[in-house]
Amino acid sequence: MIKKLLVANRGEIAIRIMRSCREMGISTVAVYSEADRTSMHVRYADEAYYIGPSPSSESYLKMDKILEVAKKSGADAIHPGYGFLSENAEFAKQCGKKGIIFIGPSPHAIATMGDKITARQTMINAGVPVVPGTNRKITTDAEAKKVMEEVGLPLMVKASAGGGGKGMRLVHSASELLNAVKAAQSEARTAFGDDSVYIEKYIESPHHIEFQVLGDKHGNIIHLFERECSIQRRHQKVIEETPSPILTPELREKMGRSAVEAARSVKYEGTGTVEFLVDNNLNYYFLEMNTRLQVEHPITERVVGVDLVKEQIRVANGEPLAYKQEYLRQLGHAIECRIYAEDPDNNFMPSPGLIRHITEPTGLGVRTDGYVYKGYEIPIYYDPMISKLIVWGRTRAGAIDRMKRALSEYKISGVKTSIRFLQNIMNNSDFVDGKYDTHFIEKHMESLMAEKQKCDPHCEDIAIITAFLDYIEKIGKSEKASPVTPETSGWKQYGRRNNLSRL
Amino acid sequence: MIKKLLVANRGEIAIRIMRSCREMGISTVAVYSEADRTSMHVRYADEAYYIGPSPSSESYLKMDKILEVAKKSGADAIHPGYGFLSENAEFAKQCGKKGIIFIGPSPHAIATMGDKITARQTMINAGVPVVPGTNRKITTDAEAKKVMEEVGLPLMVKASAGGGGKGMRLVHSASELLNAVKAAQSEARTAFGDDSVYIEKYIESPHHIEFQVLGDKHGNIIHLFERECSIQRRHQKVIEETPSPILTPELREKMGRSAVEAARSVKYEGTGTVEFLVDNNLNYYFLEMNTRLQVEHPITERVVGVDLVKEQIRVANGEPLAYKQEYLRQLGHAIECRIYAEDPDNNFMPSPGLIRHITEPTGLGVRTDGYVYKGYEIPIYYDPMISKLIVWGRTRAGAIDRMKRALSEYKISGVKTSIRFLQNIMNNSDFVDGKYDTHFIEKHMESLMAEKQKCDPHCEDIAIITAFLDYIEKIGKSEKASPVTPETSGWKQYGRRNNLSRL
Amino acid sequence: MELDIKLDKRLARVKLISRNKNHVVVDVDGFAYRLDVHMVEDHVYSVLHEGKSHNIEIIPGETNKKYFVNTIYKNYDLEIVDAESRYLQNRNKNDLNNEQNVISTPMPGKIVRIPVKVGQKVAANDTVIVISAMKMESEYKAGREAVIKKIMVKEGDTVTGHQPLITLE
Amino acid sequence: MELDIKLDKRLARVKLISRNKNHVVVDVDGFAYRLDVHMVEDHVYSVLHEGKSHNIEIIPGETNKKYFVNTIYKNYDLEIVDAESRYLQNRNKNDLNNEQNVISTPMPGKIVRIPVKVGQKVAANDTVIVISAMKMESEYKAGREAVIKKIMVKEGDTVTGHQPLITLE
Repeated sequence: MIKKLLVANRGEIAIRIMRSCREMGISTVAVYSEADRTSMHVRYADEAYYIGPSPSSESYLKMDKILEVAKKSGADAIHPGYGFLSENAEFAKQCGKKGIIFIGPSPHAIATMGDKITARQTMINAGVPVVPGTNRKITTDAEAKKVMEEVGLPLMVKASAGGGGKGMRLVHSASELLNAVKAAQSEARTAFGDDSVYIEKYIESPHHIEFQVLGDKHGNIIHLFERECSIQRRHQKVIEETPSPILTPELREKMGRSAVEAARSVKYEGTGTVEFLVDNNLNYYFLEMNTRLQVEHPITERVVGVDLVKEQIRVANGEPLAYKQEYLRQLGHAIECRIYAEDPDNNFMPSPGLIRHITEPTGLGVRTDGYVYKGYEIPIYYDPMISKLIVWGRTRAGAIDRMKRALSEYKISGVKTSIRFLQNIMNNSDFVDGKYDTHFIEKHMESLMAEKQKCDPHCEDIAIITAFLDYIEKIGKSEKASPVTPETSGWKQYGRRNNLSRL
Repeated sequence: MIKKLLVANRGEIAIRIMRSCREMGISTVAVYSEADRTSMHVRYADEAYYIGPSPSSESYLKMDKILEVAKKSGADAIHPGYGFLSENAEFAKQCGKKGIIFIGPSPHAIATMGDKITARQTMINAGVPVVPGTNRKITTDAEAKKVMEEVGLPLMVKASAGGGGKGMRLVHSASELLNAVKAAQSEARTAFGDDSVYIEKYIESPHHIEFQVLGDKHGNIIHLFERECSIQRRHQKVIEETPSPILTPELREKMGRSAVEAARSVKYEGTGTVEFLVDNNLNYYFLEMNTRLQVEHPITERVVGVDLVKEQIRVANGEPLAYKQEYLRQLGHAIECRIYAEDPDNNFMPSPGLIRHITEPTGLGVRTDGYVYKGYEIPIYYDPMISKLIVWGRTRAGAIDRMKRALSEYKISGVKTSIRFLQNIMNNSDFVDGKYDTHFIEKHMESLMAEKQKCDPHCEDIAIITAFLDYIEKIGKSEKASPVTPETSGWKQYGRRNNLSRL
Repeated sequence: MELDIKLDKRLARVKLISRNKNHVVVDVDGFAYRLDVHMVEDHVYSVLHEGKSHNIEIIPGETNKKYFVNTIYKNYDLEIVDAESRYLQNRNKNDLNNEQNVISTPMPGKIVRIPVKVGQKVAANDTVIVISAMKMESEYKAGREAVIKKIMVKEGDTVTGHQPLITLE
Repeated sequence: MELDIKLDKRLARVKLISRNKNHVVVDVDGFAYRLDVHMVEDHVYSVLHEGKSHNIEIIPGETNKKYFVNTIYKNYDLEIVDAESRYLQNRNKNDLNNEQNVISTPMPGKIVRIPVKVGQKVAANDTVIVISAMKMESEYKAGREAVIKKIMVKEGDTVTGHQPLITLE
């Protein structure tokens, strides 16, 4: 039984994991880099240890340092969260060697799914549909041409070790092929130290739909239905929802079975995600499997009613799954918006900085998973995600209404955020109708960037007046200028009160 | 169709109602007293109007003033929330006269249920079990004695117009009877201007279990299952949960049918609550019906999956109910803790004052419905409830674990709160076992007041050191005293940063 | 830097031994602590001690030297005791009886009733003032037989916490 | 009290007509507003205007006279324009070319690469510095043909927003 757990991560996911630990009576150990001493995960944990300078490569990616802290603090288990070491087979192996439970699947499952060519071949053997293409590394020009003839145009050249859109090339005409292969190989070599590339058919207008799976150490594997993740910008998910607006019950069942087969082919333990591409004719193809907890796992938690982190820990403790496939249901509809510190008006440039003020939405059907607080400075070294806003509604329309309400309550100042951009997506009629694919943002960019709601005739003037009053108060000219002089300066009562030494 | 709605209330319930309005695209009008200009409901609403001095009798209870604002602002409907005018039949009537929709049942339903003797008689006619006793006002000593002989001892003398524990007397022996009747009459006259009292059998070790009902204008009435509300202090609910730990499926169905009959007897429209007493042998008796939205409605919303405020508004719009009894289910378990500004160590004395700091829990399965913010001063004029903390878990044990986690994250300073007292209830073994009745708090008071968790050996010293450092920093002695002088004062970096005029 | 600090009823001797930015060594009653201390929010500190993560809130009290201190487990009243406060304390000893003669309220509220007049004789446990806050009325009683010396408020007044209301003689 | 205020590109003339505690009458470009104004949180105001409830956030900017203003619909840059700022503005007109010669970044980050040296000639659109923040690299380019005059930072440095990095000649 796990009694003490080290979270080898930071930000919202570290806190999300610690919350489930606290509910299970498991004590928590945080690790932190130089930039993260005042980060919320350090404050939330029972224990916290410094592991190195701010860049991830010198801290959150340092396996030996993290294992040393685990040993020193007496942690029985390590949860890697997502990103960082979460899909590193070597780290999983090292944990095993030191007698520390790695919360995740076996090193074999991680390695198999981490190499796309191997994963494709494994899926074909398991009877899971994959995108038409080759299952071998492309080594010669002749081979590339042969595959092109088989799969047809357009096609994708992809790095086997790839991820995050790197090492990918789209080929529209035969003449581009060889250059694309060379470019992808070169990029893959630089990015991943492995120049293996392969060729897949290019699926036009695809939907990105993934299935949550959960396996235990006793051979039981279930799926917890799908997440629709087609709202993306540059291969980064922006909004996810479940159920998918395009799935039929029959297709859901079929894809769910494929997802379970995919997981079974690597004897999957814990939570994982099988990503599919779905075309306009509702054909689906295995894309990849993420062998970790996914950023967007909360929407599944809400409609299926499970705590996925608790399930991970129970599986790691050797317990059999508490759920049977036939009893699981999707109840209602959930949507997640990722709130980023970025400036949509300035080409989505990241916007680190000091949080001046934050008010998070709450109330019926609203969950936020975040980590920043007033006075916190978002560091420049890590992911720009501030929080995830998750809402639930009995219907999809109800969930969209609630998301609009929640976004309108969300106030963050000091850094730029994507909140207004997300509001515009919620108001887009194609989104509201559930008619979108992965090209949605690109296609609607212009209207998504436009100002949607206007100040009423006076609201601009009122903003000017408020700043005017703030300024004359600041320079102390308010009383003199005013024909009616109040005993105390009224509108700053708040500030003054807070400065009193007397409570 | 309601387009603009005035909320004749304040605090958390005003905001909770406005949230549903915002999700439905209905604009909101707040009213506020002198003490409430900076209250959150004024900030949250689209419009806000002053209605009078701070005492409720001069503002939130002023029917004419509120109706005038409704007219002036063009509101089509008024939602009274709970308390204040919510169970005032005259106000409901006045709304009707002015052509404004009152969100609630008919004046007839309010009046019938507001008078306990009438309500008892109505229930008996409808076949709903009531506590044995008389259905008539006690006018003579002889009558009182006759009823005592019929129902036996102990018995309760109760004011017909009563509420909140006022005008009630418990009688153990025959010799106390006549004095008790006189005392109750006198108290009732003073409190309600009506000295009608009646006599009921006293139910020992009762459970307070209530059923949520919902009716429309087309004669459809359903119930949304029960709420267990036996954790009370001086007749005030402190913690509620659903499902009740003591109800069987059969009893639930039977009581649910009784609740629907009770509502049907007054042609009930909108949301209402039928309160029952349940004794140790699982006999149940009608206690009273609350003809309004209940404080603890969110636990029902969570396990049944409905938005009760939206349903109220839909019913008021004349729509038929969207739910059929046979399709409703309770999924999982929800608990609500009421967070009060009060000092449990000082006889639960109310603790109004300035909120210095507030951090609210969030994450999976946690909802807070509150209204205070950092810098807000809780006024002395109104209810001491700061917020409601609602959690959901797949099981009752899971919900308790989550409530403990959420309470541990809840930080409010500047005023005293009941948070630690609530934590002690969550750790009480009788509560954990679901073995409690309305005497729970009284019975366990000593252990609930005790300090449960201890500082580890060093934590007290660390608190001392932190204050020491804060003090020497404040008086500017830190640098001088320190052999290693830093360029900048490290631990106050936060404060300094926030004072910079440069962002 | 060395100070006496009163935490509830405990009196502790605290000494700063060294400091390097956020890393301090401080001795409390003979035990030396090495801590990593950061103020993370207004009045909120994150303190690491041998790996343990503590969150401590230091709320300013009525005077410069008084604090309310909140740890995760318990809330404390804390007071810095230096030469000045010792002097004041000694001086106040003589006024101690005086202090018992003042009736005040710990909470803000509104004066509902003052059933006594200046010069009136009251017995122990007689109600001298009734204050309401948040729909609840609290009665304040005389601690002993006494004569009402002064009444500083009147019915209907709003009062802050810890404000003197009535003095007895 | 009368001031010119610049809101994004608009220039408005604002005049305080009267004030009674939180009730003010203020004229903006000839239109008089009666408002009820309360600062409810740090930098956050609640403003009532003819019943409408506005929440306005006034965040201090780089100087005493600059603000970021957030309304529910839109964010603005706002600047108080008085005699002093007009003087500075006039003076700066001469320096305008200078300003275009300075390369700076709007966001904090870390210098990844500086592919140029002092004295080096660069063409328009040549990358002169690469800055990374939050796992994303941004390239800053020369706006015209120029010679690198000064490099104020070096690779590996952490920079704040709006800090001058390189000047061109």
